Amino acid sequence: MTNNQFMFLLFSAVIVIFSLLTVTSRRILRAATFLLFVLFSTSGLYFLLRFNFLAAIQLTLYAGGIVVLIIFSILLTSQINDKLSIPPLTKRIYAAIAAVAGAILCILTILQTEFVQKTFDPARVHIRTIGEGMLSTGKYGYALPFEVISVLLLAAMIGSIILAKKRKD
Amino acid sequence: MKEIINLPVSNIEEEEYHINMGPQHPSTHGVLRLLVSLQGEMVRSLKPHCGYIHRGIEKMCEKDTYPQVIHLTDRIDYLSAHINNHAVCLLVEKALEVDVPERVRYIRTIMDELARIQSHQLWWSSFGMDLGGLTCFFYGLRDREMILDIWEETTGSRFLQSYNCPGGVMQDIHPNFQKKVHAFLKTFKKKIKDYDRILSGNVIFENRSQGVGILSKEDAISYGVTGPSGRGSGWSCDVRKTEPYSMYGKVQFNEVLRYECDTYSRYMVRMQEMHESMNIIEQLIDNIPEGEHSAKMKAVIKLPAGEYFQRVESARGELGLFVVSDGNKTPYRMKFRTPSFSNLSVLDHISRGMKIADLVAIGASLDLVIPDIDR
Amino acid sequence: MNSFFKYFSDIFHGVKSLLIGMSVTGRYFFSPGQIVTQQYPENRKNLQMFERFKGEVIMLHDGNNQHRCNGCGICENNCPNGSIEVIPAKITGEDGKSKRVIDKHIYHLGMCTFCGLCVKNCPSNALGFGQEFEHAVFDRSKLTKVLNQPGSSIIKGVE
Amino acid sequence: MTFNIYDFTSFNRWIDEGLNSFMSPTWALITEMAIIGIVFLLFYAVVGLFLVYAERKVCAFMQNRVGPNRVGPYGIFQTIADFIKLLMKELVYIKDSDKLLFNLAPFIVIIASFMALSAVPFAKGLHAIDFDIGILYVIAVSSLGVVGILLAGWSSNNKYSLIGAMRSGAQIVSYELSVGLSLLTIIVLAGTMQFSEIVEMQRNGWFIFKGHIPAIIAFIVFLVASTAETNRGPFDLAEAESELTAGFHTEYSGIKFAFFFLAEYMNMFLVASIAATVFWGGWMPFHVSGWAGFNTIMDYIPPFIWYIGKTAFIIWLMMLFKWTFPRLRIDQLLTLEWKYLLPINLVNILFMAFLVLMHWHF
Repeated sequence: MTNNQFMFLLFSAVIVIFSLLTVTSRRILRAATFLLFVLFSTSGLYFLLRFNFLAAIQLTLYAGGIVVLIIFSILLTSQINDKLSIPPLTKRIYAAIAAVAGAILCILTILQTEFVQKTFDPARVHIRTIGEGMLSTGKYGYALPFEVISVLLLAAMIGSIILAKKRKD
Repeated sequence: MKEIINLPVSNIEEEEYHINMGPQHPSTHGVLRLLVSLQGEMVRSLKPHCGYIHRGIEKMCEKDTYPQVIHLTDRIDYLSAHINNHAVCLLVEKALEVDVPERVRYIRTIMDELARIQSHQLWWSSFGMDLGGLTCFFYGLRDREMILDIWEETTGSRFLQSYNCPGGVMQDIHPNFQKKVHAFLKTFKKKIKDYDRILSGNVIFENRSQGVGILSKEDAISYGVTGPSGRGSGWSCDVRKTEPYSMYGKVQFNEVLRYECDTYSRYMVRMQEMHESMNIIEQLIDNIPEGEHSAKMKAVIKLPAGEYFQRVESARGELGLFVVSDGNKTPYRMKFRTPSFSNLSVLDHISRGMKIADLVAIGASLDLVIPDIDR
Repeated sequence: MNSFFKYFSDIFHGVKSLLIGMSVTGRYFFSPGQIVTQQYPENRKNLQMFERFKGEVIMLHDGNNQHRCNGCGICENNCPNGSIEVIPAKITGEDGKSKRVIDKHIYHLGMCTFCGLCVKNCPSNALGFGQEFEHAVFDRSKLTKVLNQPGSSIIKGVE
Repeated sequence: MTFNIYDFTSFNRWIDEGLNSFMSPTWALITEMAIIGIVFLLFYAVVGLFLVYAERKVCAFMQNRVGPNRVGPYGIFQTIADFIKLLMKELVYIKDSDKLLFNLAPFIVIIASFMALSAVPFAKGLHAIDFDIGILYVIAVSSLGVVGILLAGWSSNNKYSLIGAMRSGAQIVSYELSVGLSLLTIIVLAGTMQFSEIVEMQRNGWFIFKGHIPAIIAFIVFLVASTAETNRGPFDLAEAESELTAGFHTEYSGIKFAFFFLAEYMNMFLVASIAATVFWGGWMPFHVSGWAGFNTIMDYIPPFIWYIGKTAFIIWLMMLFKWTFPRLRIDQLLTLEWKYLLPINLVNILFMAFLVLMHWHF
């Protein structure tokens, strides 16, 4: 087992365990914290693949941004002794079926794919390439999707401001 | 008592959040408990719970003779201890129609103003500390040390001097007194510029204090907020002007008034008052007449039966002293109208709708001394 | 446009006031000569209290172990806290008359508020203030002191 | 062995080759990781203890005091004594607290600062990880610390803590923007995010001189925003002593409190070293192009000294802030960020981009 394999197994184990803990924990803030570890390990996987930029973005946006927002909203709304109630049995059965179906789909996809083992160096994508790709309008340019997403975010922002203002009256 | 404790609990509304500031809290400077209901960071209402340092001084006064009462008045508002002593002495002298020597009036007035300066220095220190500028605390205490040294040399104590006695003062001033007061004035005039540079002109401080804790003149009068806090609302309530005692009728000084009615104006009034106090001291210090340091008094002081009232301007407002005498050597009833108690009562009114941080600033600007509230 | 200029003048004045504040602390940082802290236990040798300093009430004794207290009890009456107890004794003098002298002048330092009434009202100036200020003890009973030294007597002519 | 105080690269290679000569590569890697970990832990502890001491001395001098002077000569062992005291203190159990999160929170805070420190270049070749996205990595990792603060505030089951955590959350989330953008200004000038390249590019002039006006503005904004992000100085609202007693760590005692305390100082060290590296050239000596003699003399001062000196100066500046200014209020804090720092920053980036395009920089 090479070092990389070991690290991959470690990160994967962390992801699996904490994902399970996230959905099974009955304390909502604990669930959020476990989610943080999952995202953290995911970025670790990216670092392992030498996708440094992606890993850092994962850390900034998900771990540092979204989890903080989630925790923040939990702080505003919940008490320390609050526990989530256990959902009824039917709901749990449906959820289990959905989860198992999703897992089967994933596993089938993975098994059916033929992975070609390549032995070249991990691609060092320079940030300049990413940045140019993000802003160019040419063949591999993502300027349009980028702008569309920003419009979406703007809409979301305006919507949240309107919601927040309405509540005050 | 039961109602007081139960009241906030029955008042709980949705989104309301109660925290206790005090009795052990860094910003209350003593054992005052403020039960604050918050909405987010905003103060909805506030209930002061006092009595944690109640020592029954008014009752204790009833068993003490008039000279003995003086050492208890030190401990009401310990920062203007000398001014409190002065009030008792003035009352006794008024009741007995004793004429105190001119020298005593001079000494008492200078000492009063020194007490006012040191009280304001400590207030400035703790004001800075409450706003988070810890360095202010050390600068204020450093300069206050000079006054304490002057007192120690003349009265023997640094803090609770018990220097006044009915008819005069306990001892004559020390030969070094005038020299040291001059040295203090010279030094402090330089140092007070640092105070302005580090806090008064600071943009953070101005934002923290301007428009915070608006106390209108009407409210100041109806709540009885006296002293620099009242004068910060434009209420001319200086006892030294309205009812001059000792030398205050003869010296030239301005009653500092400001009309912004906020924390900043209360702050500026106190800063200006330090300048005015230095001005008063300068007028008096070189002209102390020769003479006795005390009038001849009887060994046992008995006030004629009746009711007496005397008020003085202490460092935080009007100190009223009401005595009912039945002709004995001890008072039948002694009542203090302490300024901090009235000033505290307005805290709820002016801090509603403000942030917690503002509450700390407002509380500091009122310059509360907790033993003065509880007595 | 006006608010535009105000925005920048606000920034300018804010930064200027902050720099002024920093110049004060910065100046003190570079002038260690202005440090006012006293190094207390080290300076104990040359630490001189003011002569009027009210450290504790003492009874003044002269070189012959003699004091001026005749045990009249005025100090006890004047003390607002009851921190002085005068225990008088009667002795028979040379002329055969019994007279009142002091047996023990007990002083409770723990109850004293240093108001100075005992010293001021003493008719024979027997009491005074000592300069001692390190009063911390482990046992409260040590704060109760007998002011007249053992074997002391009254100065002739004072009584 | 070629130990060279001016360049640690050969020293590192010597260690690496030495380990690989008698171990399998896996074990050599593990040993190297362990060595680096231990070195960092030691560095962390030493710097933390020293900074606490320095802060107390600096603030004492600013306040006309002498500061700690009892334990050891000039009180240099004071913080060690304090640390031993903290170690021996009881860990108070809080009733109705979420114990798991309560115990976890200090570790998150300290690990975040620890991870960020690993990307900082201390001297030539003395560099744990040299990411091509170094600056982004530091911003990303240091943003994790706020999670620890939020968890600590919530799980202590104390109202002061909760308010402190809320404040801290709002504060750090908003000031991260300014920190990122002010660093971005320099990235525009440098064209790279790799720390080693950034330092190397400042060989003939530090960025604060090269980028002149926009770089100075960016430096000031970075200094203000990073002071806010480390919960220090006039921005210590999360633990506002006079308002919230101690804010988010009110209920912590003993070693757990020490973790927060240490992490605060290390974060200060971290932002100071980032500022020193990005704006003041890191370990690069002061060079003036054309003055060959002067440059040679400057080169004689070891890089590590340059780095420590610059960092210490910026730390001193942050201490000067802390011990001069009163604390801001929470709404003023956000006003400062959203109405002043952020717009200034955005305009500044444009300005810098223009400057780079026109080649107006030196």
